[in-house]
Amino acid sequence: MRIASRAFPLLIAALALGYPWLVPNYYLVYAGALTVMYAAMATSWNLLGGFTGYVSLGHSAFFGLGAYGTGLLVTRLDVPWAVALPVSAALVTALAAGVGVAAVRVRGASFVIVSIALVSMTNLVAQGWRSLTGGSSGLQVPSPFPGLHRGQTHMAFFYLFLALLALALLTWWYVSRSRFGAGLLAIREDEDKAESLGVPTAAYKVTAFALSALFVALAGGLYALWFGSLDPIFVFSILIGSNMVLMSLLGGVRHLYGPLLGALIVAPAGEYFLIALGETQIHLTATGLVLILVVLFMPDGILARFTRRRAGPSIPDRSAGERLHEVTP
Amino acid sequence: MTSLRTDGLTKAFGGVRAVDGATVELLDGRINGLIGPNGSGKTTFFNIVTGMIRPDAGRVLYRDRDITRQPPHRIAHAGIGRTFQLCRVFPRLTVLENMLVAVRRTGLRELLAGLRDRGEVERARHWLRRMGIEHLEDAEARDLSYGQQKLLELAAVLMAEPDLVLLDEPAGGVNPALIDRITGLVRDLNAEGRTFLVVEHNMDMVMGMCDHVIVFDRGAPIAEGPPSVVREDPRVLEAYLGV
Amino acid sequence: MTLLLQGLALGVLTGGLYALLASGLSLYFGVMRVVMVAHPAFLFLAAYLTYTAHTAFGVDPFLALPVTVPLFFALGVAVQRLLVARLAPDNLAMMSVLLTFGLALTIEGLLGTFYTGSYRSVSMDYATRSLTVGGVHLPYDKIIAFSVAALTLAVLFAVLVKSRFGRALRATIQHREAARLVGIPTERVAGYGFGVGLATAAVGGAVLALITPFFPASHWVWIGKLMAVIVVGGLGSVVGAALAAVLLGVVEGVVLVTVDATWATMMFYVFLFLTLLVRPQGFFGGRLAHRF
Amino acid sequence: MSDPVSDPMSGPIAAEQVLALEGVVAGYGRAAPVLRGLSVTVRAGEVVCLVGPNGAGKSTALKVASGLLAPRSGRVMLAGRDVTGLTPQRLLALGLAHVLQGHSVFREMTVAENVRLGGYTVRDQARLDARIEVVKELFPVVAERWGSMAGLLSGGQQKQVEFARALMLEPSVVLLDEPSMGLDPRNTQVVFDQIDLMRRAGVAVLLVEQNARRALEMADVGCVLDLGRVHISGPARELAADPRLGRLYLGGQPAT
Amino acid sequence: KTDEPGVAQSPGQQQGAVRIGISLPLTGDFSEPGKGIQEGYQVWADRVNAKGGLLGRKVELIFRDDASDPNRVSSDYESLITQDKVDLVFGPFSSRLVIPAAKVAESYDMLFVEPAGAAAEVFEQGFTRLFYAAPAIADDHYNYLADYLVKLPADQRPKTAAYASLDDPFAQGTAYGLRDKLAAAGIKTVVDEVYPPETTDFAPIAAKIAAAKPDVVVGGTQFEDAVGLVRALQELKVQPKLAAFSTGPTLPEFPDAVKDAAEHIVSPVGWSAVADFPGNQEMVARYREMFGSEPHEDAANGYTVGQIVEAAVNAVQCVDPSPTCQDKLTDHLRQGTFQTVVGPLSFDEKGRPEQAHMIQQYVGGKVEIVLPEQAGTTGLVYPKQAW
Ligand SMILES: Nc1ncnc2c1ncn2[C@@H]1O[C@H](COP(=O)(O)OP(=O)(O)OP(=O)(O)O)[C@@H](O)[C@H]1O
Ligand SMILES: Nc1ncnc2c1ncn2[C@@H]1O[C@H](COP(=O)(O)OP(=O)(O)OP(=O)(O)O)[C@@H](O)[C@H]1O
Ligand SMILES: CC(C)C[C@H](N)C(=O)O
Ligand SMILES: [Mg+2]
Ligand SMILES: [Mg+2]
Repeated sequence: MRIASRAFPLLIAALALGYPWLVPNYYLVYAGALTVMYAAMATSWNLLGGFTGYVSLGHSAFFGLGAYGTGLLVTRLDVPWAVALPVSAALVTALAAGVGVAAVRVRGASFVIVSIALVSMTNLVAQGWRSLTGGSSGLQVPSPFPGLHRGQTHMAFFYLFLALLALALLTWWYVSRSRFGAGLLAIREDEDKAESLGVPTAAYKVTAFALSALFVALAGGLYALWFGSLDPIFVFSILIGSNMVLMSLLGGVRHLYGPLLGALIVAPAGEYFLIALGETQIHLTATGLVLILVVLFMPDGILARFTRRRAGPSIPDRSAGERLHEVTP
Repeated sequence: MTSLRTDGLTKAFGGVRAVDGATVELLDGRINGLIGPNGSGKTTFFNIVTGMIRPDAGRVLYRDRDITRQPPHRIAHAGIGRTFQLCRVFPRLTVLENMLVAVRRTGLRELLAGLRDRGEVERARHWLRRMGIEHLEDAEARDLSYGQQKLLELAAVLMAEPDLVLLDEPAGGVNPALIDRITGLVRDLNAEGRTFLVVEHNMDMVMGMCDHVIVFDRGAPIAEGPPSVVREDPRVLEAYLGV
Repeated sequence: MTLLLQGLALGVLTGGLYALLASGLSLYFGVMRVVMVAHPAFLFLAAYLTYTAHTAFGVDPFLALPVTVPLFFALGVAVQRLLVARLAPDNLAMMSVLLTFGLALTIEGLLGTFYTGSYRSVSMDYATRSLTVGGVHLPYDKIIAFSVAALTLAVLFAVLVKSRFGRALRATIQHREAARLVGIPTERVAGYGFGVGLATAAVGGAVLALITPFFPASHWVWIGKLMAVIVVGGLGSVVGAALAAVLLGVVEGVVLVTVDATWATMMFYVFLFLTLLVRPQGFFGGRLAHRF
Repeated sequence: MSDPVSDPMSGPIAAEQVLALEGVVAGYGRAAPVLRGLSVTVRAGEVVCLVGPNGAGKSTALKVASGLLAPRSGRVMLAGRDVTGLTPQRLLALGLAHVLQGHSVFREMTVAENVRLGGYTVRDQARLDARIEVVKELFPVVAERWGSMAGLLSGGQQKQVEFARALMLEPSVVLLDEPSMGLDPRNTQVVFDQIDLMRRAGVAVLLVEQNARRALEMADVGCVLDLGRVHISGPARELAADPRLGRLYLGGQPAT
Repeated sequence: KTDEPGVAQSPGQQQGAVRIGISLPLTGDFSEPGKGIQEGYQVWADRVNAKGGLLGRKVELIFRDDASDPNRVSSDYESLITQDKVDLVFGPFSSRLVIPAAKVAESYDMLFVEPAGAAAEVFEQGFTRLFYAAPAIADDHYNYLADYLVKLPADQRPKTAAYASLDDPFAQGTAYGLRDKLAAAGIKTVVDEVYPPETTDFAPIAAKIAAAKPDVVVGGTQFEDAVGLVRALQELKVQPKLAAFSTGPTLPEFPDAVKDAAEHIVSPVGWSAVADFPGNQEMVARYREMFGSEPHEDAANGYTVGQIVEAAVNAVQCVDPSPTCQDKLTDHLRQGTFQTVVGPLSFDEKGRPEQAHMIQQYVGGKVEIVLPEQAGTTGLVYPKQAW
């Protein structure tokens, strides 16, 4: 059992590394890279959502900012892409920390609203600030690998996204076993109580928010370099943000591999519905119904089905009187 | 040495003056009781001391440091721990997790340290045993009975090893046999040098356990002293015991 | 100067519309603690039904209300009883977002399938005229929207704050066991609460149909704005939401005529963030902070 | 209002009418049962006091009695009829009231609304108003803070509002889960006086108290619950005097 | 990989149907026009197949829905080209989707003729295989109208103009094309508004226009906002001498949506049902037969794409995805002039069409072509009647 659980991730990792060489054509490499990108973003989302319970439908704001940041640095300032990417991600993270200070002041439902507002705002800015971003005409970013043909570019980005995913997973895992992570869980449960136990809730929340923005921004930056054309209404789209939430939730927000599993299911399933039912809008209904069913019947995600069920408190076999008697001197 | 001192603390909610010029001094190493009728401002006093409410006026000094407007977690780091009257635990964390969250965290190193440090787990189990809820270690806190949650909250606060412990009705809802044990526990910890401030309506407990009792009425102390003296004070009899 | 007045007047009227469209939301959010992302989708469902009633039977949008309002009420009860009620209460905020997001997609897909992606609109003659007072034009359609909004909100206020049902609803949400113990049929009450929320969507949809053309994906545009309204107003406060709606309507109108449309839309979010920084519980009342 | 049983305000009903739990097995979710064959009987005009360690199943027993929790097996009898599985709403109509443990005020409603909701099932405004006057007198804080948000009151004040809310009806069977918790001595006295008054009026009271010595002093029958079963039961005063019991369940030193 | 560039296409592909890959926004924001384009493609394929196909092979259209999302549009063309190994690709709808789509086609050396990427930006990306199959790019849509206004006698000529445009490359292109020409001729710009796509309330914009009392009102619009603007202008009693809006008025739902206010509104249009360009009447008839309704501009644009590619295939006698064949097709397109249902079309080196859009106007409740005069069904009514 133990060996199996150790070997399993290794097997998956090997499969992931070999994937681009195993598939017969570049389209599948492309689709794979897209899925890995989503997996990385969902895992990153889960750094905030899974630990603190703050549901952000607006993480696409960071995706878009990361993408535009990288794109603008590359096109407007001729910064090499390998520099532009981390610089832009760092800027977005700083911005996220700033926004976080205001955003995490509200809890639960209000935070969802704030996150939606965040996407709408960034979209308005990117669209309205035409002289900088190109507005609705979009921004065209040159390929970082002009020497490679399209298929090879997909390969390169597949591995870049894979590295990002690995980084996000590692971060999540690390946080989950640290006191920082425990503090975040406490925040999810009861902020005032956590604060009284010495958890600096505001700082923790902002840190989680910024950390989770960081990886999404990196994904956005890579996306800009890979995809090459950015359009505000599509990168700052609430649907991208909701995809992250859906994937995390489907897989299970309490598990390291939950969002990854979710991405592996949702991305191909989306393709499938579109191809099978694409002639009418009924595929939206299909997606919607699947979402509803997941929420109703697998609220803790797929992985929760395979792990320990919640057992009620155990009943002691001796009466309280007896136990008490024993420890009392 | 003084552990906690407040100078003229005042807090009004709308027209209600919940705490009204409360000046209190607690000496280090004592078990202090805080009693007073319902609504006399005891919980609000706790909330101000622990930074959860900002006073309208007055100062809070802990070991001669002004902590008046510090955020609650700073105050917790300074060594003040508290429980809540309406018992609060982390409902979807297990009992053991509840305990581990409470470990005092200060520096960055501590923060990034692993959670399930063997020593901490042992310590947590020790406290759970002393509260008689060790068999519930893996249960989620929301599945506990009211009294069990109350005990868990107390255990968690002690896990953080505070120097000054504020307890808001530790005996409420707790089985009397356990109350005796809690009393014993408080005494033991006090012998180790911890200071307590206990709000309680259970007079047997207060009078039997405390070295010093402060009586609140309408947001300020009206009497204080050793239990035997306070119990006979006519103002206390009238305002509190209702005789 | 007239321009400014004009902007102001239009802002007030539009604010009324926003208040109407947001009223259901403030009921779910504030009173029932459900994040109802699908409300705008239901608004447009109502708009489509109004459209069908109008084109197929030549019914005036407002005359369709006696049918659509009870229908939506029933729909709301069904949604609550069959879906929302099954969510775990300790994670309601997160789960309800996803559930209602799924609902919104479902509705959009169905609308797209039945009505195709084309734009639809209901235009009545009375909706193209305007009343002119001292050089300021007040379009009749907006006056109508405003009046309907005022009426609906008054009814909603009476139901929620003044009536026995309203008290029972709030009690149900605040402490379900205690509510059952004082004899409140909590399940039925919660269902009716949702029904009332959707009933406002029926009214809002009729007005919306009259005012603007729509297509199945139209609802996405409204989510952000309407939610900003209820946060600024203070979750759970019907009156607050109404005041905030008018305030934001005016700000939008004035900014539109003095600056531009991008800034006008941006104002919603600027106000939202200002509110959070200054008074997270909203400017006009709102819910008790959960402390201690 | 001709059927006295279905009128919650019709006051005490005949003396032979009792509440009885018979061999109740109950628990939460899929977990092992908490109550394992519990039987308790309360007669009209009698106070039965349940004591026991934390987690013994006292609150669970009350929830089964008031219909909040359906038992897995066993019966709940009220006034001679089997009411197992009826909703709290139906049981309330039959004259049964339950005051929960902990805090169960409607936090975001005013004290006034909270108290009025106590009489939710009563349509007769005049009668309600009369009751309101009574509870205001019993608990001055209810009158003083009539318009305040209940969630903002102090812990003990909230408890008073809850008790006041429960007193809005004049039920014939009352389940009280630690009514004195958080109350200062004066208010504790008021609550115990009220319980005594109810008993005199012929109401059957099932009381759970951790303030055990105090409660057993005034109760008629005491039951010690442990591990979901009645461990020992008997006349309340006898139980209180049993030294072994005292040490294990009632606390070391006797009341001073 | 089977799709490694340079790997010879299997000759077996030469048999069987000619497969054409198309991604369209069948859902989402652009679903309505997307559907229209699809119908145009279908009518064209139907006609070609009825006549024996392309180079004797049947034509098979493979549609994908991109849900109006540029991400999807890319993956669609990616999979159509590399997985389905289609012989040809046709373009999607909307400038916003054409650019990412063309990028993919370009990198696989596929010819990319598209029906709806009119914005100037489309042609500034350095695409070498892209052609826009309509008479003119967005900036030139109003050329005839501009000429007409500028040539009016001084006393009738408008003095001031107000512009309101949706923030969208195509919509803005149309409005600004006209604005620049009128401004150059001395017609003053008194209002110049841009509004984001989220805008739902047009009354304040109309108020701004009302305050400026312009002679001409120009809307760079799609549908929803065109209706919103017209209604708002009417309510605020703005009475210009000329009102022009792009896209909205050319859709069949428009007159119903604005009622009598449609009267005398002008709009650029690339195609007319009554024009007697070669094949136009045949298309109209075939469309009616297939879909049981009146054809519209989007369908015509789709059809035009088919006609152009068909002409090139017939001329160079090859139809397969190999770079050689795609090169030949592209070169041919660059050279010639093509007879289509929207008139003869030729392209410059960037793929821009070199002809002009017509101007339509609602006259007596009917759509009439009013400019250019030689194509017109009636004369332009100017000034327009009051709303
Ligand atoms: N947030 C608040 N808003 C308004 N009034 C408040 C608030 N918190 C407390 N009060 C009021 O302040 C007074 C003091 O309350 P506090 O909770 O401090 O009393 P307490 O001494 O702890 O009483 P108890 O013994 O009942 O717990 C009460 O009258 C209460 O209603
Ligand atoms: N909602 C719940 N879900 C699962 N288990 C529960 C739940 N509530 C209580 N339990 C368990 O049932 C047992 C009995 O709980 P109950 O609340 O009846 O105890 P109690 O006797 O009232 O204790 P206390 O004196 O602490 O109030 C406890 O072991 C508790 O852990
Ligand atoms: C003429 C239209 C079909 C052009 C299209 N609306 C675009 O965005 O370019
Ligand atoms: Mg208190
Ligand atoms: Mg209990």
